[in-house]
Amino acid sequence: MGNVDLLQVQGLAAVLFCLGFAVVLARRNIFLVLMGVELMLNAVNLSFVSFSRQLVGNASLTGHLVPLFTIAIAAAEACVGLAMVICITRGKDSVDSDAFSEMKE
Amino acid sequence: MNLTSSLLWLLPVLPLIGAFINGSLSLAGARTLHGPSRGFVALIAVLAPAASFVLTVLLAAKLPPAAVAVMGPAPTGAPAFTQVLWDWLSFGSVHVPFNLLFDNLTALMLLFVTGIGTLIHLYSVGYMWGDRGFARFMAYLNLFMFSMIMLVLGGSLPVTFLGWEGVGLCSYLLIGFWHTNADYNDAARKAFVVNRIGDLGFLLGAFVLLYVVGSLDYRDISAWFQSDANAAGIAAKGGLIAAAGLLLFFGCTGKSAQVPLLTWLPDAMAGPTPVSALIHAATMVTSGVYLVARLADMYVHAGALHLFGIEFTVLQVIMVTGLLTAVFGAVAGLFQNDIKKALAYSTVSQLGFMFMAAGAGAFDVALFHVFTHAFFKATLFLGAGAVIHGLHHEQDMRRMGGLAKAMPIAHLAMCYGWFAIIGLPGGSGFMSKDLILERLFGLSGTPELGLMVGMIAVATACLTAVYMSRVMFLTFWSPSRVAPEVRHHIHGTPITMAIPLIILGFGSLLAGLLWTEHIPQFSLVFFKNFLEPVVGPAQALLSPPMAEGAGTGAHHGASPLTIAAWGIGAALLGLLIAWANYRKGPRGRTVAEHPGSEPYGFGAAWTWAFDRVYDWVFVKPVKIIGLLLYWIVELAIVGGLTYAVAGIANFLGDGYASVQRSRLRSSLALSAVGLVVIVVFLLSQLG
Amino acid sequence: MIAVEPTVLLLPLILTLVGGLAALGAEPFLSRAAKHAWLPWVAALALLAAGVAQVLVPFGHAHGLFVLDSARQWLSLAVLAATLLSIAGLQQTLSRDDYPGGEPYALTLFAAAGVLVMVLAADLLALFIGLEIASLAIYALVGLRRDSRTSNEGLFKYFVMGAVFSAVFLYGIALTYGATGGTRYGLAVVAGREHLLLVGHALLFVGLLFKVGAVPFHFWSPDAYTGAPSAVTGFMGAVIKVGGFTALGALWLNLIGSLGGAATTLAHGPLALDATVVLTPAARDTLQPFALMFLVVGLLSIVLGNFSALKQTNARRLIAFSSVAHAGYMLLALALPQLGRGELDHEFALGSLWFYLVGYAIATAGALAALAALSGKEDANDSMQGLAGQGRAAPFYGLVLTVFVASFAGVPPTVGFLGKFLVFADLVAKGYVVAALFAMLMAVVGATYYLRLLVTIWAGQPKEPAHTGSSLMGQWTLAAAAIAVVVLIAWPNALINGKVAPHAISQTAGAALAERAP
Amino acid sequence: MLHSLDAFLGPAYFYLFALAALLCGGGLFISRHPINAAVNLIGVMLALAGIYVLMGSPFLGVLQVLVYAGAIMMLVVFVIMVLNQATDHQVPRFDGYSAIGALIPVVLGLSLLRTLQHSPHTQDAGAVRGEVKPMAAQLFDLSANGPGYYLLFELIGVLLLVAVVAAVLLAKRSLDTETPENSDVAHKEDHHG
Amino acid sequence: MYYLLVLLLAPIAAALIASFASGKDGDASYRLGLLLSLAIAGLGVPLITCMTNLHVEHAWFTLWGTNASVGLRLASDGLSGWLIQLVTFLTSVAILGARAQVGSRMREFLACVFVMQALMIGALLARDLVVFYLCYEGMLIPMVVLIALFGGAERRAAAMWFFLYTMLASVFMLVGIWYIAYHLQTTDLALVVASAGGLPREAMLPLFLAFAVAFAVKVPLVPLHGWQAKTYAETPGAVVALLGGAMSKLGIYGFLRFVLPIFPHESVQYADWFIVLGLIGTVGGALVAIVQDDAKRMLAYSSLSHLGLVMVGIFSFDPAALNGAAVQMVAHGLSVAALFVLVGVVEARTKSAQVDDFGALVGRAPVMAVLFVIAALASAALPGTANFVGEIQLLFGTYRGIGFAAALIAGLSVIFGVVYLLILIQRWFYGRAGNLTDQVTDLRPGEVLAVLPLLIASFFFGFYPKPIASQAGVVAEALGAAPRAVMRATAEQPQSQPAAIVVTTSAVTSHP
Repeated sequence: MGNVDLLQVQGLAAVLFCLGFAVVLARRNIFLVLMGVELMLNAVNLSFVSFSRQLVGNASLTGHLVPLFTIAIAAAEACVGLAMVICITRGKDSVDSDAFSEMKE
Repeated sequence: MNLTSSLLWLLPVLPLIGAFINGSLSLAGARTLHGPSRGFVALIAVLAPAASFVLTVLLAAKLPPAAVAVMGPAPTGAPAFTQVLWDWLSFGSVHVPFNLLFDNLTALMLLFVTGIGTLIHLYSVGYMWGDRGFARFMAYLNLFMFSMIMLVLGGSLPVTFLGWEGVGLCSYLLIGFWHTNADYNDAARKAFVVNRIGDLGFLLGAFVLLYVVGSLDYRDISAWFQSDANAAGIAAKGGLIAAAGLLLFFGCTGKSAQVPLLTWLPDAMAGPTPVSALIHAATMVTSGVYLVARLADMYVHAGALHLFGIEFTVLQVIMVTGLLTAVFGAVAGLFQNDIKKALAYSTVSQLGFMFMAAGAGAFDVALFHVFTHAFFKATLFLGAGAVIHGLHHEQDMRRMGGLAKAMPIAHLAMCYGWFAIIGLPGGSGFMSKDLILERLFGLSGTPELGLMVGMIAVATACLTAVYMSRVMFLTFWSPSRVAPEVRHHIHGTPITMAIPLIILGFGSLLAGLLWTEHIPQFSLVFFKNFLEPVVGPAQALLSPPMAEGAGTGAHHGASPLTIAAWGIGAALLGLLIAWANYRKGPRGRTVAEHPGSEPYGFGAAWTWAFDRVYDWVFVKPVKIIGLLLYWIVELAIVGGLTYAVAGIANFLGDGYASVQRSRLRSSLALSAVGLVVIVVFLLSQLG
Repeated sequence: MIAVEPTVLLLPLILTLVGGLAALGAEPFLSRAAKHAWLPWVAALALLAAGVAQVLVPFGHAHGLFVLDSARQWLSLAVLAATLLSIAGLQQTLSRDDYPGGEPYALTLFAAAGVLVMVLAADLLALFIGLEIASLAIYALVGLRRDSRTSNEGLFKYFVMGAVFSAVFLYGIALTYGATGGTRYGLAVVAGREHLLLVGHALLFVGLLFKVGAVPFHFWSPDAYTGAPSAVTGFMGAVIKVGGFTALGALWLNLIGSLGGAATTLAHGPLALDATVVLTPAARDTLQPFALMFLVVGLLSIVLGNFSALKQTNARRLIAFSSVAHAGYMLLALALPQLGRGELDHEFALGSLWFYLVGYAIATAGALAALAALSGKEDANDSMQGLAGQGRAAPFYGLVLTVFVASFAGVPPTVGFLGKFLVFADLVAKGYVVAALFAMLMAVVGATYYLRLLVTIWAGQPKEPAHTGSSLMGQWTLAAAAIAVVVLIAWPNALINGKVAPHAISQTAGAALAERAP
Repeated sequence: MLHSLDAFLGPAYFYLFALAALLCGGGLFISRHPINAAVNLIGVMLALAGIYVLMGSPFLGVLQVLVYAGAIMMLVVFVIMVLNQATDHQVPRFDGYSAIGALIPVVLGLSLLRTLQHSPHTQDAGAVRGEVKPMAAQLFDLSANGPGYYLLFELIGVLLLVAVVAAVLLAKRSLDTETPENSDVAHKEDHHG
Repeated sequence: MYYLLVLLLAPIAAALIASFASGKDGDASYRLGLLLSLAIAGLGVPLITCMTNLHVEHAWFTLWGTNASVGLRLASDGLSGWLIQLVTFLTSVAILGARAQVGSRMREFLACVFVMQALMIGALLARDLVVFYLCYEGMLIPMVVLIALFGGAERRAAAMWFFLYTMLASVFMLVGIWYIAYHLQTTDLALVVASAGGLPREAMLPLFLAFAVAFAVKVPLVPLHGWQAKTYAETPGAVVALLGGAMSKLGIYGFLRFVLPIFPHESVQYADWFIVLGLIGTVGGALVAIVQDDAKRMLAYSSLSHLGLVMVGIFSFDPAALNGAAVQMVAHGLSVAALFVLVGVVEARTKSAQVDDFGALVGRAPVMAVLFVIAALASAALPGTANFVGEIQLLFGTYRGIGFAAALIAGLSVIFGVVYLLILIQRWFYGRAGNLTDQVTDLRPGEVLAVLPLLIASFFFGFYPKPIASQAGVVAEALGAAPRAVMRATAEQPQSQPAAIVVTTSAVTSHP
């Protein structure tokens, strides 16, 4: 929309990206870590959409198309991620990421 | 050149074939019960040098008469047969063919080398008959004959060196022939190593000579030195030539057991007695004299040397070295109880005489003494060998005595040898020693030195008479001290040992007749003339030619007859002293007090001191340096460095590897920091 | 460069996928033994067919989205070869372990397909999809031993970190898209958005540096390498490196090209990987920070990788750290020539990287397949102690492992040597003599631990005979690979001397792209 | 419909959604239980869906709600419920690492913002709205000169297949094919496990 | 001309055949390997008889950033030809000698040995820096495997040391090659030699050192010999025969072929260093050998000593010495191989090569004793052996080219060289039986066959060295032409004037 400041949209995307990153880095619960990643992906989608507003023609459309793919990829990643969680919690009854730190240097 | 020349190669090859056959037989028979057939081995072993001897005689007879070449130093050199077998060494501009040279000097050497060699082979057949390593021994002896013939026949220094080292090797093998005895092995090793020390001098001397002359061929060398065209070059390079001479002489001191490299020879008596006779008395040890004579032209042209302000020539060095050795050997010989060691020191002493002569510029006389010495010393050794053999390998003279009756042949032969060596008229030793004294007293250039050396030489001759007579008294002419259990089993002398003994015994009496210039009625200078083509020019240069014949030799107050009288007097005096001291047996401590055959007394201490000094100055330091190098440099520095590097790497490995985190969040945070750093860095660069 | 029908251009990819589908489809109908007996052959057949196709497919591009050129052909072949080796290794491993499922074969092929996409891609989105296909498949493969703690931990770390850096990479795509208006490689930047382009590329590069395991994004590799079955480790180490470095190199080449050739890149379409691009002074100034970053990251990787590997007692962990070092060597190839280095200081090409990559891929897959054969059931014997003397027990595997490890160590006459040789020679020619010397010394440090591995397998006394579980396919592929690792040194030209004139790309495709450009 | 909102309402809605997204994002960051986090994440997604619509991409907005918030997050919540861990409550939300961990993205974010500031962000009049028809046309343009996105679309299919297989491989209790000769083994393994 | 290529590839083929065609039966592999090695040896003979000057070139690749086209440039001349004879000959010897030690692992042994042979041949034929490096460095891995597989108790450390030393040293050479390629735009040896003047002055010294160090380690030259004793001691005798007999010659070959022609100025300028180091090695090596209690270690230091002398000779640049170096390379290869094979036999029988463990072996193993003594004498450069020919030329060249003192010091090794060998002979073969004497049996026919030809060859060339001297030696002389020219050009007073003699000489008047 004409009046929305695209810089602010981009800023929002960047902040959300970093927020997601922060979740990944700060939290120990594996589910939260995975959700942090999802948040990052979402933020990027926003960035795409925002950029598409600044471009013309097919180039502009690309910005709308890429998130389509991204959502599918995110779905696939979430799927595998959850399977991973199921798999590893089977061996070790914990969803604490620090619990998986047996391999030393 | 012609058929005669083309046969030269056979001379060394015949014994080599013998060595090869006997060596193979020895190896093949090593596993069998009795070893290879001794008769066959003996046949091969004796025939090989005998054939060489016959060939030598034939060739020598065919040599152009010496008189033809006496016309002066012809550029073509002395008459000779030569044979170039093939190109041996060739590098850069240097070409050393593998060539053989058969001239008068060679002929002389070969005649007694192969002649006496054959006899000693024959003797060995008897001496070693019962030994398990009979074939091996014969193979070694034949190999020695090959090497010795190569030494003498070689036409250039490298070819001679081939024989030079070869005889050293054979000497090593034969000294250590009874290899289960550690002392014998040590003695053998010592002989080889000391010889090698000398050989280094030989090599370096050859290099210097090659650098100066551009060739190592004897005839080229002689021609180069004799050529007037090179006079300026010779003068300019006198120092280098002298250096070459010294170095080569150093090589000779090793081979001929002169001061300072003489300590190996007494120890070398560990070998079987025929070996001592052949190698360590008659042939190998005299090769130093041969080499000096061979290079006479070089020695007379060598420049003067300066050391501590004294100017001297190489020949003087040789003379003084010979003198020292002669005195040392004679003194040491006085105190030996081991019959072979006594003879060994005698050899050392006699070799000193030879070098004295050579140093005086009388190369022909030196060679004459070599020749006569070969006979009488071989006789003595073989006689001693017969005694030892008869006494079941008893070598201690304190356990001998009164053997004259038990071993008449040995006694007789040794008497001949004794007669010759102490220099009583009629023996060959008298002739050659007399000539040496005459040349010393008649030394031109530095007569004072000659007089001094000559006087000491006379004294030494007296000592010679003392210790040799002592040997005879203790062995044959004093009351028997033979151990009772041995006394009843004294062997006679087998025929194969007796024949050589007798022949050599007569030889030691008669060999002197080849050069009897001072016996008025019997003036025979065959020997001198025979060598004239080879060493003549050099000697002529050194001392102005004198009129031949009696009465002219002495310009320093000593006529030949006086000198002869001096010599005879010294011999008689020595005999008297020995008679006075030893006719009843040994003096000093008895066997019971001092068992074994270790040398003791003053002379023994002397050689002991030599060994100790060498041990402390050379042998021990070498080992210590080796160990130090090994421990400090090899293990500590090189090894330590390597370990240090490995340690640092491991340390770093530990340090860096610990960057690896085990927690996900830590790893991820570190990666994130990396990301941030990259982005921030990029932005900072973008401004 | 001509336009090629996508179905033709992507034929190898399609064949690989078909193979994967066939394996997947057949899997439920086979008994456990039959799975491991037959599925690998299905996969191998597909891979061989794909390999043949890869040789036959004409060079060109499809929609400017996928490109095939000489370098990409070699790299694809390397991927296929590495996959074949890994399939063979997997067969040995899984049948030895009596693994209950046959899915790993299909997943391996899918992952290979993903990497092929990465290799062929000339578009960021395609690259990302390929990367995700490969990653997801490999996550599963890493976690293959579901009951193993180490396997779980490796999987967990690899997955989470991979997901995070995928997101970072994706953000890079977004920024690049914002800067250029498209997702194709090497598009001209819209005026005023250079910062976006560069930061976007920084994120892209970081994402790829993570994939190739360069310091400081390497933390996953030791754990994932150790957690995965050896055969998978080999596969992962080989193909992910190929995919990641191909993408990295392609992006870098295109970035230089686009900045240097200004708008022409867009007009002329995708660059061939073996192209030599012009490095203009302006581009040099702009890109210097990146070049520096590659150098620093490269050298850091070399140092950390090598020194960390030095003290490892587990063979796979050792190889993991060494792979970090290898990533470092390869990164050095990305350095820009210094000014004043003769007439060539304005040219840039990546032939040495491609060669290194091809050799490294085959050696890695081969080495770990051989290691898998030597390290016994469940790969339990992969410590230095366990491997001691196994070369004596199984000389064939010892021998081929020796060849591969020699290649790692950069000892001639192996591709590993020539790869290092070419990379470092480039470095010298570019003016970084000291860096080259340093890297060489580090390579010697690296050789130390490789040597330790070799000495261990040959010098030790085997405690128990190796449980090699050797298979026909394993032996033949390994033998072929070992020979290839040596023989390939004869033909570096195909990769390093493709002196393609700058931007020698099909005009038609370029024009087509240009049409759609704003 | 929404695209007809006038110029004033656009920014207002944007700020509303942005605020919601940030709040939910913060909630995600601090939430104790994964379920809370999931709810927060769904909030973010819904807010973003609104912004997509504002940005002229209604199709994406719809997808965001349907697929993301609807399908994916449901799956997440489901798994969380299945694996609801008692031990999880003993794990502190934040610790020393968290502070460092949170700091890094801050620096990154500042850098990104600075980068973004450096480039113009003007809306282009020629920008195409992300409606279904042009997107579909672009996506399924099979012409040789087309962008070829359909190829990627096919690849997404592969990706999803891979994801399914991977998920099965990782998560399935027993991998054995239920054939008669294998069932014994499978049972044994189950007992063993 | 494909002959050179065939020669290069034949051992590779042999390696493949040996490793695939032969089964686990050690004896069958042994016979096959022997046959193959003899065939290869026969194949190489034309290099010194009828095809002495060959050249072949195949394009390979162009170095990026340069016009330097790296090519498979192979050529043979007398030096290469003779050293290749040595390599092929010693390979057969190693196979013959290794039978007892290798046993059922013959297949692995053959594979490694043939690969090594191929690379050694390649290094000797290469006339391109890169190709040379490839082959030179490539020998490491098969060697390491051989050491690791068949070595003694400390084989790990030995393999590591060997590898690290050689690898670390040649790294610098590789960087040097790049630098040269970049600056001269070629890696063709002939072109590099011709245009070496075009290299930046300041780079010459590092480049020279890079090459020199790489070769010095392999020779080895003090103080880069740390690997040698350990490696030799831990490696089976038959392998050392190849390592010490043939491979170490490649270091010297490198000096002759690369260092002297490419860096004549530096070679002359820093010749003193190499001479001093060589002399230290010559004398120190011999001294250290005397105190060793392990026969292989002793022989290792002996090698250090002999090859140190060769280095001294090379850096005298004297034609005689260079010629001697060529001869000595072959001669030393023969003698040291014979010794190591024999020691290896003892080791195979008893698992020990300690000096003190044996005694009176002459009784138990007379054939071994005879061969050992002859080999030792050859090693001690007794006249009549090829070693003598080499050493006499080296010493003379040292004297003429450097000075008397150098020749004297170098000559000391002639003395020490005989000491340790005699000690070894005495301890092993003479005296009283040692505690392991009982376990020694005499040589088997195959082992005799391994040693006897070496000794026969040594004596043949001792009496008739002309083939080597006139082919290899002449090439070596020519390779030293460049430094000699530099010496002539730079020094006003000729360096070849022998320096001070022990006794100062006066202005010299010969005796009147």
